[in-house]
Amino acid sequence: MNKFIDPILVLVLLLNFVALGASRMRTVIQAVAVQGMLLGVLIALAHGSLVLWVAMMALVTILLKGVVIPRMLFDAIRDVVIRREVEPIVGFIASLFLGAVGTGLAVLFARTLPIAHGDVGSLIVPAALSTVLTGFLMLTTRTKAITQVVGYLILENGVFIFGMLLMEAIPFLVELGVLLDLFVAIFVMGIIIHKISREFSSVSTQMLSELKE
Amino acid sequence: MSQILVHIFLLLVLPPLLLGVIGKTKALFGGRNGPPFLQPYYDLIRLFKKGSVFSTTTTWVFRAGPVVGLATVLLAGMLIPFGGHSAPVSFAGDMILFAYLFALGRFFTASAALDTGSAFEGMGAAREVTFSCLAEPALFFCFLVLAKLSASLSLTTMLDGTFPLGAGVAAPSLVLVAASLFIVLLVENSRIPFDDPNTHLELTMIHEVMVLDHSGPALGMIQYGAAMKLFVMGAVLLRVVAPFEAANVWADWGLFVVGILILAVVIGVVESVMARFRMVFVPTFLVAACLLSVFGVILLLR
Amino acid sequence: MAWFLFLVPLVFACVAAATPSNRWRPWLVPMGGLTHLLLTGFAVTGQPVSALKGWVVLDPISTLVLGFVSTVFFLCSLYAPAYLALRQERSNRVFCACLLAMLGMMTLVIMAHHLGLMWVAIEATTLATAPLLFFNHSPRSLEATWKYLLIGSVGIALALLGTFFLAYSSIHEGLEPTLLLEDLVHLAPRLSAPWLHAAFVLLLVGYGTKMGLAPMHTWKPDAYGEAPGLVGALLAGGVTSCAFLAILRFYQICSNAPEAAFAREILIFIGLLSMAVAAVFVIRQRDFKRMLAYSSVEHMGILVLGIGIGGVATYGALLHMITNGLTKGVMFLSAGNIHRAYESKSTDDVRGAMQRLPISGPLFLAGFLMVTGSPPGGPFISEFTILIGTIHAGKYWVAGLFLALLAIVFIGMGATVLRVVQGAPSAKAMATPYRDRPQLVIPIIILFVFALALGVWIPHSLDTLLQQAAAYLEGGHP
Amino acid sequence: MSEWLVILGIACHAFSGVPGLFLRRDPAAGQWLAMRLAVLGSALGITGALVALWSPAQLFPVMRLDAIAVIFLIPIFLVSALGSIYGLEYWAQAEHSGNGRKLRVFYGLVTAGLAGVAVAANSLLFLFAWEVMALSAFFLVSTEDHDQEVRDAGMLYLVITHFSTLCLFALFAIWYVATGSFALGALPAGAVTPTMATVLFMLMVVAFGFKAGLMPFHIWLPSAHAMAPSHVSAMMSGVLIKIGIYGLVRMVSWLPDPPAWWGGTLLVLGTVSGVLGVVFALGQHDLKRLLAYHSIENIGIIVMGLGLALAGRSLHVTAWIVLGLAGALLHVWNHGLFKALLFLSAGSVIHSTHTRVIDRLGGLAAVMPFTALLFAVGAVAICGLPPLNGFVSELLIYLGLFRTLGIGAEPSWGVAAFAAAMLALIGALAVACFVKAFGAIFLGVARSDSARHAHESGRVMTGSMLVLAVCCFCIGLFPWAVSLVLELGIAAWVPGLNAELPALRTLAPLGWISMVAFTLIGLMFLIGLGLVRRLHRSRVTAAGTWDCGYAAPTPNMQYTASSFAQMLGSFFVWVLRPEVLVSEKQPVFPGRMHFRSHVMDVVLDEVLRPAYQIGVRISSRFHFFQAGNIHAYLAYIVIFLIVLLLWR
Repeated sequence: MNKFIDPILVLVLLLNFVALGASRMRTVIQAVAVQGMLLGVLIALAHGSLVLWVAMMALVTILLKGVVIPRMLFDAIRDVVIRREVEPIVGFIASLFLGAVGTGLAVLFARTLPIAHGDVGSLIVPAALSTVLTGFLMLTTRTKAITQVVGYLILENGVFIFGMLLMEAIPFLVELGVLLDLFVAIFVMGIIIHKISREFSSVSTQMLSELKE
Repeated sequence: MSQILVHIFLLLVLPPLLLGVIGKTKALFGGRNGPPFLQPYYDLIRLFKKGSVFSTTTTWVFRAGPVVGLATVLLAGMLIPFGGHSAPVSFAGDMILFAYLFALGRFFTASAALDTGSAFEGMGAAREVTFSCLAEPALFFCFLVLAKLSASLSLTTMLDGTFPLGAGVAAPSLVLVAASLFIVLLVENSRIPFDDPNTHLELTMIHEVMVLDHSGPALGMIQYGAAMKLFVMGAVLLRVVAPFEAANVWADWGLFVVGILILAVVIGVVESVMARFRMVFVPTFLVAACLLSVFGVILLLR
Repeated sequence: MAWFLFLVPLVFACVAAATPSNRWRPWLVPMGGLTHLLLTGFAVTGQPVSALKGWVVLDPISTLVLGFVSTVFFLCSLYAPAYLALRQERSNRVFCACLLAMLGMMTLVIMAHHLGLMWVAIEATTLATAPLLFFNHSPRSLEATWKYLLIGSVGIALALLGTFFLAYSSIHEGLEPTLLLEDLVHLAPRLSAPWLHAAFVLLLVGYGTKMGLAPMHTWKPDAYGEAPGLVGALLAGGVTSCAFLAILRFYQICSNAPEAAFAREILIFIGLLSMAVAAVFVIRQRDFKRMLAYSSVEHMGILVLGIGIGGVATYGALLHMITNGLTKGVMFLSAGNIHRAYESKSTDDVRGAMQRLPISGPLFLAGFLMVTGSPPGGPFISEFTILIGTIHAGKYWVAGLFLALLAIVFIGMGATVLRVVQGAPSAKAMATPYRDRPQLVIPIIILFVFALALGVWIPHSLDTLLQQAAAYLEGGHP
Repeated sequence: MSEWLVILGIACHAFSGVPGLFLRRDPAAGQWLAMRLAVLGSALGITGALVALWSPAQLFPVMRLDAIAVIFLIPIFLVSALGSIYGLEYWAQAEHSGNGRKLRVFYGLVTAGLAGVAVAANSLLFLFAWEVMALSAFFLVSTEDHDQEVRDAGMLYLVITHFSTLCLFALFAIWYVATGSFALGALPAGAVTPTMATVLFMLMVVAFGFKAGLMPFHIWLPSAHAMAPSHVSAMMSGVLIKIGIYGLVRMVSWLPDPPAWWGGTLLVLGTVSGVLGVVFALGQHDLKRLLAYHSIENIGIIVMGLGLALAGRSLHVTAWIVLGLAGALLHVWNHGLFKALLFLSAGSVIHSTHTRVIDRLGGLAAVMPFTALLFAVGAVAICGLPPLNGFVSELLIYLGLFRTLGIGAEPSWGVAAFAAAMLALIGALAVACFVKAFGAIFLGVARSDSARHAHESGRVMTGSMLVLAVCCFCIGLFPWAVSLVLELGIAAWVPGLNAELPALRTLAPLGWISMVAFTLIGLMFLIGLGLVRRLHRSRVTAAGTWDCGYAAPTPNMQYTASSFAQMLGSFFVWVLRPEVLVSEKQPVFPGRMHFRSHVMDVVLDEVLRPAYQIGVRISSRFHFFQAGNIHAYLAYIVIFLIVLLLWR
């Protein structure tokens, strides 16, 4: 277990709060981009020896999470002429507070889960869970479609972090995590955002509440 | 066999005399000397001789009314023991037949009334069936009491005056039953204080208004049937109140005739000393009759 | 063989994508469906199928689900050309390709014994179905698709996390890390309880989202309401069954672990909850397609309820997956026809379907009666079996609740369906061009006959297969 | 042999309507064919049933053709065949090209379903036949579904029948768990705990009570009977609701050692539904609704008999078993006959006047003498008056109830004796109600043009009614003829103690009844003859009705049905709760006044509908849950996830 992992995870957690607290969309996206790159680094570190495929995967991750997807997000903001502010349903302070609570819960819950003696003391599980919760928080409290996508990215970053535990054991799984990104990249972003922007001339999902009882 | 013939003879002949007696009693109370005892017979004969008028609106139902009415009462009369003598027709459950025969007669007399299409007859028919709805349960509660007391399901044995449970148990219920039966008898035969067979005041009449449009022989049948109904129900009441029997068979018959005539006098007295109630009280009294007999049953079931 | 099963549809999909003619392309769908059905026939009857060193296996349950999904897909695909002929105004390139791709992916889900691979396949079905929902290209369908994708992908992510947890639960005990079903089933008793517990919850919520269990069902009414009836039928019949299968896999693992009691408890709870939610929303439902969606939620609930009860009910649940799927096919396709004929799916405009559509209307009504469990329909037998299982297990309150909810759902659906089929159609409705055509009703009739037949007589082979599947699920070993 | 005949008969009925679907060229032929098939099927079925009485065969394990089944099969086949004959004229294909085919298909199916239920010895088969019957009946009720009223009636019926089906699910599921097979038969003692046995009993009462229209489960019955075509109403009222009674009779007999209070429950339910049924009937203005409420009343009488028999089983009094069950079973037949007769004659009235409102009819006896006569026969029979069949069955039940007083050596169960008086009340009220109906419809003067221009129905309709009337007379005159069948039925009901069962004729004066009946008819004939001859000799003049001196009587001055029932209704106002609309006081010279009163169904309109509305309101409360807001949707997921994680 590498001694650099935990510090990086701390950074990741801080970025969660940045994403929650930031009022401008660019900042949020940048935060997620940085988080993605950090994850790429994590891959490299998590695996003891830097063999080829690990390097590959780290690279792919950094490219996807850190470059491609943020790029598409920026494009989306540019194409769609919308205000650049995040429009939260719950205020920033409140969401920060909720995020803190979520992180606390995550840590508590992680306590109840026994950790294999190899990884004792690592922040991986709490970090993963709290990131997932942060993602959910973004998903449920941000009105714009794009911010929701960002939230989703954070959520799966959390899932991805947990994958670190399985790096040596079942590397295949981590590859799956990368696949998840591709999925988001291709669909949620590429097609939907553009369609929505074309149909609704604004990417606020509050427009998207026609279908109801 | 001879007994049966006597039974039939009394059933056919005696009823109008009761009306005569009642009339005489009322006359005496009124200080008149009134019509002769046999007046009802003369009236009936006159009616049977008369021609008749039928409303143009009527159909076969109108003619069927009197016929069914008379036939049912006749048959019902065959189920009742007169005096100590068992009825010609007697089997388990004949009391139910007894009640239902009257119902059948009511069905057709009421229908006949409606057949005229007149508001008055309709009113009468409505009242008739309405009140009988209350009289019927009262009658059946009385039957229940009698059946329980005599441990039998046939009128003859119910009314033979022997009570296996013992007179001590029987007496209280019997008193209630007698009272209840008397009310039922007065209502069913449209006597004062519930109805008056002699006035024609539409607002208060029940039975008479029903037969308003009948005339001649048909009317005769109806009045004859009415008299017979009074006679039959009187016989029942008599056996409940005074189940006396003489040693000799023929004396027994005489005893019965005397008894029924006394009953007629009693009715006459009641009619003379009481005024007719307002229509709205009739149901009240019937419910009272029901309750009396219900208590009779409860006394036995406790 | 295994390869063929899920590659052939993909090949067809590519061909469809490549075919230029908008008129002839739809015919590729039934062809693909038929080929797949034949291959399935061989696979099921032939010697045991296994590939990718045990990652892809045809066990009793997969055999059951595969045969069912393949049949439903084929029957629905028969409907596709005629339907798309009605919709010549827009290109069906993506539509056809995605239909076939979806079939391939479903096959993969069904056969996958490696949980990671299964996860990939399910994610792929999500991708494949999204364009199908978006077929109408209306703002409403866009909204439906958006919700489907976002909620679905959240579910997917949770499922992945759950899979991670499961894998870790073996690692944590210092066991040989694996995601192969067999191994996990064997190791189950020794897996770390808390991790397994959390894993099961995550997977239940994750795949439950895909399956449409309350309260993760929220995408369903929108999706089924806006998608073409054909897609609705395939989603309700096929995709949900795959998600159900996924849940079964993990239940299979748990049932060998100390967590079994907990798993059953939760399954029963979710089952009843789904039925209750459906009951609440089906009352006074004016949109008959949304009504079908809620009915689907209800029946998903019945499935997991049956599994949670166990014993005879497991058999019943597996059977119900089939009967309900077939009946849902009947209802969605006939509803699609009614929608076409009235150009509206609200009971405010739709009346007298039995007069307007002498075949689709009665079929819709019959489907409703069958899906609500009236004898002698297929769903009756399965629901009755589940009920017997419940009473056998001594869960009288569950049984009572089950029946009460069935009754409420019946009232709700009945009011809507009768308003649709009875009465006299408006002149406007009579004027629309649509008429019942053989190609549009024969598939429905076939589905109907199948569903009805299952109620009257269950073929011996199917019965034994169900028995084996139930035993496999309960015991964990074929 | 016998079973094959019955199966053939069922098949004939099931397919009777099908050829008509394909004879689009000549639909009338389809109708003829349907009728022929129905008659053939009924002939086969009844023959088979009768054969089965003498030679009980057991060919198929899933089929039981014992005396009880036979007793219910016979009216099913008889009434349905007569109904389809009647339909030839009443629902002639020429006049109803739109729904005639559909009607005949489901008419055949409902008969087949009924017969199927009666012979089923396997719970799955029972449920199949049951649902075929129930659903076809739904389609029959909603034959004229272009009418909103009809649709509502259909919906109500469908919901109720599904309730009873669900109760049957529970019932048979428990049964299966207890016995380990779908075969239906007596539960071995100890197969279920007493509590579970009680649950089973309650389920039976509810499930079959709904189908039979027992108060308070009767709610679907009036509207369904009123809205269906008359021969369908005859079918439903005559035999369809009896299948509920069949289920009750059959399944109750299979429960081991019933406690006495079960019988008490049935007795109370029967009494309540008998009294209230007829009371509500009094309040009706719609001829068919009135008849429908009388079905509720008669079902009540039947259930009273059954309750008595059940109590007899628990207290080991064979006399109660014999009298109660014989009365119940015989009343099943009788009600099947005279209620079918009444509905068919009602249909004949509706067919010629196109109205069901009693107060718009009147004076029809003059123009439709046959119908009037047959209706009168039915009315007398349903009031349980001698010399017709209704009297016989009611007498049996009366005798049984009187015996609960503890006549002779039998134990006393005095509470039940009150039921006897209630039965008397029911009888009296029934008389009142049918005098009202008969009088207002057929007697007096026509109250509307539609009634004025009425005409007698053709031979086909009157003929099929006549058959039923004759049957009513036969049972009334020769009750001893049916006693054997009844005894077989009773023996099949309590297989345990056939040896101890006394013969029916030792308990009931069947011979006397027929003698009295003949005497009564003879007396009427003689007296009638006398009157006629007297009238021939004397002078008979025709004049207008004497109206106590009022000069210009008009039809509107007749006593209407509503006014006829007004006083009786006022006694029961506490349950009838009529809503009365009177136009306010008029000036000195009054002009037009309006008065209308309408009786609602207490259970349906004052309990269930409001309850349903409340349910709807509650459910719509939850709609915010699905408000189209995706954030909320995602929130549900995470909340639910956390809940489940913290579950244990």
